[in-house]
Amino acid sequence: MDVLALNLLIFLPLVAAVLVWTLPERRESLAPKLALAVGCVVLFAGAWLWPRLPAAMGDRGAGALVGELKADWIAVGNRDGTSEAATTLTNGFVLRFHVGLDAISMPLIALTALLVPLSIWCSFTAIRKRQREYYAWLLALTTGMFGVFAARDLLLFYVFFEFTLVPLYFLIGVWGGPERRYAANKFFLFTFTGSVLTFAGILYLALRAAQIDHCSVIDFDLLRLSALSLKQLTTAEQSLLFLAFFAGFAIKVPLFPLHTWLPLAHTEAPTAGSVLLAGVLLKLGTYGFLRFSLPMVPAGTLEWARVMGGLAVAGIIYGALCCWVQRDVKKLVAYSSVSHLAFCMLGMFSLVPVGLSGSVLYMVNHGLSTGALFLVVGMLYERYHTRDLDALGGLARQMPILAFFFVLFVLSSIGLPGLNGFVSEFAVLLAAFNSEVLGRWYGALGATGILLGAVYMLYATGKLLFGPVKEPAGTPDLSAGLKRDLTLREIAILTPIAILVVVLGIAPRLVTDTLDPALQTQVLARVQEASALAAAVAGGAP
Amino acid sequence: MPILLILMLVLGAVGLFLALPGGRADLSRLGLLVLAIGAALLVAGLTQQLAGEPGQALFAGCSLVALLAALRVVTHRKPVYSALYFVLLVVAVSILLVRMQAEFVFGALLIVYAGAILVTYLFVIMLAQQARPAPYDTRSREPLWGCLAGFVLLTQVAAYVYRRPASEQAAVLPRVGGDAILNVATPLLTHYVVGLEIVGVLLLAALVGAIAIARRPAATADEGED
Amino acid sequence: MLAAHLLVGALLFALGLVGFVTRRNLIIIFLCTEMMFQGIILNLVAFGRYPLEGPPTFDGQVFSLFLIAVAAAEAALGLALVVLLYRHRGTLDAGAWTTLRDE
Amino acid sequence: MTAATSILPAGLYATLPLWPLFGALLVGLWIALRVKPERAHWPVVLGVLVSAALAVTLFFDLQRQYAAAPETHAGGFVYSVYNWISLGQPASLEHNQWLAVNFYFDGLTGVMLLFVTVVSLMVVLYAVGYMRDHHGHPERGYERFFAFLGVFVFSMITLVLAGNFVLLYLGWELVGLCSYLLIGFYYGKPAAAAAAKKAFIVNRIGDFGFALGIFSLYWFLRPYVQPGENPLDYAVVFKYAQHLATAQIGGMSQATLVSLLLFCGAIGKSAQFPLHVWLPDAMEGPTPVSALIHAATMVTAGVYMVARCTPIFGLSPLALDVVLAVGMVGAVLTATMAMAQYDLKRILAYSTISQLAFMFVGLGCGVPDSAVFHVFTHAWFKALLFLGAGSVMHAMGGIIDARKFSGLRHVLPQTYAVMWVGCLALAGFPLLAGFWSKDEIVHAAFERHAAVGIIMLATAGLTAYYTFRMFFLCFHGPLRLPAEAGEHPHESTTMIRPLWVLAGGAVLAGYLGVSFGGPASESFLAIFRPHGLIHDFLHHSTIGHPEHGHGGLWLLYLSAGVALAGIALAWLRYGAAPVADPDARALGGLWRLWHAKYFVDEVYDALFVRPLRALGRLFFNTDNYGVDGVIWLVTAVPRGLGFALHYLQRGALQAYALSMVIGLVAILVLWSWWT
Repeated sequence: MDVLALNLLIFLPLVAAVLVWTLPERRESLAPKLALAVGCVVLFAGAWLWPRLPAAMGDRGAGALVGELKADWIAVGNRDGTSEAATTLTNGFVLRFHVGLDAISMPLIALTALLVPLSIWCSFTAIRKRQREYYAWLLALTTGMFGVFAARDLLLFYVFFEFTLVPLYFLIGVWGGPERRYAANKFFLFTFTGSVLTFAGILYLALRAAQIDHCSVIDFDLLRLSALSLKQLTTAEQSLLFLAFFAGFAIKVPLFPLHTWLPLAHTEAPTAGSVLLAGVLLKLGTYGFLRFSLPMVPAGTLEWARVMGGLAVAGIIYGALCCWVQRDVKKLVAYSSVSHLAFCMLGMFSLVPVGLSGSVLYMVNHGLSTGALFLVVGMLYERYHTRDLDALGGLARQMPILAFFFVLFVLSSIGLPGLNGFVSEFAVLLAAFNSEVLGRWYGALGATGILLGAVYMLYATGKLLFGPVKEPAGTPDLSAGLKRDLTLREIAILTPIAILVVVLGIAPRLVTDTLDPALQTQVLARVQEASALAAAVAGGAP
Repeated sequence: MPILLILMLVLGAVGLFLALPGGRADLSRLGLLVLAIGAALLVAGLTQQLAGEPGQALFAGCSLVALLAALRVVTHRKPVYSALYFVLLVVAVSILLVRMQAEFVFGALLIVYAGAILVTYLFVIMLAQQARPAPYDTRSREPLWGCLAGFVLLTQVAAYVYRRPASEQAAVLPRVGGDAILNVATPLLTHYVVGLEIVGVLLLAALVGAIAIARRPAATADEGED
Repeated sequence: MLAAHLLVGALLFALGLVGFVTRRNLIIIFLCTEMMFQGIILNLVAFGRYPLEGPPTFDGQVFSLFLIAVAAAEAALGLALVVLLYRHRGTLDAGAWTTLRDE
Repeated sequence: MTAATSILPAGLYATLPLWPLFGALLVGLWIALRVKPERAHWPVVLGVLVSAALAVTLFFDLQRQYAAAPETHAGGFVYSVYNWISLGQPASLEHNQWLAVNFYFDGLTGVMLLFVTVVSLMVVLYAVGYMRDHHGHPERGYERFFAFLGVFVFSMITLVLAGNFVLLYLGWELVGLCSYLLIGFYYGKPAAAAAAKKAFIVNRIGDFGFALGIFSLYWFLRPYVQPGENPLDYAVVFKYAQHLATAQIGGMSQATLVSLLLFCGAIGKSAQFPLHVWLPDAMEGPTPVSALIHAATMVTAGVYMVARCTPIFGLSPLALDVVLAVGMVGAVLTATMAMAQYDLKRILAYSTISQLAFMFVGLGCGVPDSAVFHVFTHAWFKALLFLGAGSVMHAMGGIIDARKFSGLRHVLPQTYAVMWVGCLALAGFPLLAGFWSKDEIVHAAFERHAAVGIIMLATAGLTAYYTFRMFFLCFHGPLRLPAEAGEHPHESTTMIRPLWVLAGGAVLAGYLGVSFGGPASESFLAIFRPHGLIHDFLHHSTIGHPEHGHGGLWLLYLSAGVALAGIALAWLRYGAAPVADPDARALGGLWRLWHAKYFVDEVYDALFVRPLRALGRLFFNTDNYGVDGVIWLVTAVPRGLGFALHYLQRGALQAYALSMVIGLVAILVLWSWWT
């Protein structure tokens, strides 16, 4: 049943995408409804899988997988004639379709399962041209996102990782704002350039793994590659491999100074695209670091951790200050993503337990709060056709419900205690401050982010919601069946996120209880092993 | 021998370069002369290899005719003449085939090429006939590079062909017995029957395609263009 | 004698190639491709008649037949296209059709 | 706490913060269902009432226990609700370290809760009348206001009850949020929106230091914490705090570093110099908010926190000196600023800062119990003063500038009466609440150093002077009314009733901190002796037993004299409520400097706001031109190659064919050369 649910998550959207695409023209109005129905199924499947994880971990320990499925996809090489099993390849390479959820991927899967139906639903009034293609691309993107988080095979991960680019490219390039083509190209080229280097790294690692294990079959199994003997994979090699992974993942995160594609892509993308980009796709980068860089090349990670921490701190401050001078509120939220994801990286490279779990929590929380902010901004844009902070003002009087949600998500975003953002921010900063690798200066400088975050977010809130009422002439435009304030549909979109924002702020253990042991055994143990080894070498040398 | 061969190939290349349309008329004629001499010498040399085999003279004559006709096809400034020289070429080649006990192919080649295809060509040429020689017929494109590439290609092929010592080459083989048609038909209809069917489908597709293309009005043929 | 035939075939092929590259008239370009076919047919038959080992076979001739069929199909389609192009631009110059170039 | 002596179970006390929150949520539901706002205040009023009842019960409960066993109850007890955030120590979940949601009950909690809840209750009751127009109809946003008030009281109680530093931080930030929401209540007014933003951000500057303080605490104490102990709990921190005194970091003791960082938070929250700038601006909010947040409760959080952390601050003489210095500077600066203002609420705001500075001087002199005592008395009379000012404002149709009206005693008799009480208490008039607590601090200051004491005494005199300057300008002199006040300005009964309660507090609250009897020669007016019930009570907390100097009876008489002198001087200069300000003429440039608040706002704008924004603009431009420029340069290589190669793609069919042939030939040549 778990297997079925997981594969439903991955493949149902793809099938539905084809269906939606091929709808006859006179049935175009069916496309959004069909897509939403699929989104709901996805949500239910995700919700069904969620409680299975603690049960599975209770039975099988921290490394337990929910809905595991393993099958050869592409196997090239000579087969051993004596046995019929597929694994008896005597040489060559094998790419497996190997999926399964563990405690690290489960929160992100759940986040995706929540954001997908919401982003489909929010497009109902916003997208009025070429609806069939739009929803088809959106559903295809869904498949990619689930695939990435579920993949247990490095090459399969890479396939899905790259696959997500295509739908988003079209979503931005066709349904985006005035500069959509430039934005789409920039987005695609940036991310693609990085990921080919990552691909090279993956291939090298797999080849070396086969060499180290004296195994003539090259495979890309995640667990096997995360358990290579650190003595044989030299530090220099790991260092270079880390850079190869860095190229792909850091651009995706995006880590300062490779972030310049993000504000543009966010600004130009349609609302649903922005939501999924900020909510899920950026996490592919952080997830990649956590899943691959840390456990596979721990010595390389240790080598580069300070640099990463430095870049993260720079990103926090840089992104925040950039936010402060924006006039386009969507661009402001986009830059805030740069700052927030830098927090996430800071926590991760503190390499202490609380930092790692804070980092994963940060991924989820950022997905919720920033995704929701993009939703709200999109709703605003639908009515006023502008996002210029100087052209709008005093909207709290015009749209109190929207103001409520906006303020709530802003508060979550700036880490108000009691809401979800605080828990992760606190954990990340505490970890950076107490980390043996990074140390207190990283934590102290990173903590300026909580100050600057308040500055720019309240600057935007004040301009947008407070002061005398200011609306461009001829607005709000209610031609799409909207009301002056939020409609029931829009309230229903934002409410689940609002509830989660509060719930995760009060009870972060819903996520961390399963997460902590998994991070400890799958990620941190490797890093500790590497640092112990380095210490032994350093101790033995003189 | 190969050195001589290469010399003659050089001669041919230079001649061809001169003879291609675009240059001065006298140079062109000189080039044709050089080509003819080169071809004759080459064929003479080749014929010598066939010493002792029956039909030696036939090979020499037909090869020479085929080569000269081919030269004219490439170098002639009037498409009609090119087409007519091509007929000559096909005839010469088909006679060469007869020498190699390929009577059926000989017939097919003559009928299909010299008969059907070339007639179509002539129709098209007549359809697109210009009053005066068209500018694109009197100038050629990149003759130097073209000739150079062709020359190097030939040297490579020749070098490969002559890498085997002559002594190792197969001795004179006797004629194969049996019915000429049956000899070809048996593999065609047994071993290569799938290929045959595919070729049939291909011809059908070409037929349909040709009709579809020809029927299309010129105005909508390129609606995608700027 | 295989070599002699092969060389004649190669010469025909090479001449066709040079013609294809250098001549501008679309019809002549097509003729040159047909000429290359002639060279190939010659080669195929010669390989069948003078095999490197074993008795002579007729497989080469079978392939030549296929080749003739392909040439016929190609000529039919190609000439139809040439007619269409000529009708559109009133010229047979291959250089007149460069709309696929990089701007 | 043993079950036998407890009046109510601890679990019930732990619900203290929740009642106002429930009320607020109920009002939120009210808003969502679009019910008429007429009675929207009830849930919050009831919620705060329940909390207040619980707090009073708790106070007496604790007091009974301390009286029963004075020695055994040195500290407090903890009620743990649940484990909130994992600090993820290795191995299994059982050995995990947590940040828990736990509440800490001791004497300090009891005192704080007592006035927080009761004053809040009065303010909420007052707001029921205040937030209406002249016809008794609720203002726009009436229900929203009460929802925010409910959340505010919840946050403040959480702050006070918190059993660990992170929960304290939660309350700390939440009161900041509530002040943001409530100051910006009239969000249509640009000044209100700006003031709200300023309050939140200036608070966050302090919180930044506070957060770093928490991080350092965790950093320093982690090596000592045993398995099973949660590293940031008060109980655990204070247990191991002794280690901080000896360990050094960057040339100072760890205790000093932690104290200074934590003190940053206190400076921000209690609006001390140099982060005092937000409090006067915060008067843009509705007056009950000013009373609640910016006088009686929220700003006291800083004092509370420093008092709570006495075991850490006490280890570092340097930190205490800093606290003392900040307090002294703040007290003098803001007292002088208050002398040159006309806005009633602003004068009160500056006096709040000044009084808070007094408390910090007390903390810096090592007498946290006196400081907390002053917090306690100050809450009553400052709330009273603000609400009285609100009553004036309500009657004057929103006008609060003392130059626009005078002689109000004729139209607002009850307000006049309660304001008398409040002003006397603030001025330190003998036998009223402010007198007792302020005197204790001045006494401690004299113990510390004579100069400190003299400065504090002078500031107390200034306080009496500017308080009564304001009072006389308002209520005395000929009756003048602004146009906005309408024909018949009057006071609302709903609003006046809570004022009388607070006035009672302003008179009586001080007597919780004095004792009676004893030798007449050692007692003030032969009856009163400093230190009373509340001090004993506070000693049963993390404050412990601070050492107080003895004697100092002369000081009580002296400070009474100073207060009376200040009042008398004010009567002489302002008793007739002159239209032309005599001080402005007499003091000239100095007065203008005070009126302009020492130009602190302008200096900050030039020093921090503008450079940072310029930096932001620079970064953004770097992004657009610098970073993208570098990337443009990198991409120039493929672009140049592409440009060079695009000549091969001219669309000429035969050129393609030729290049194919050349390629084929090249491969052949290479291949034959290879073999």
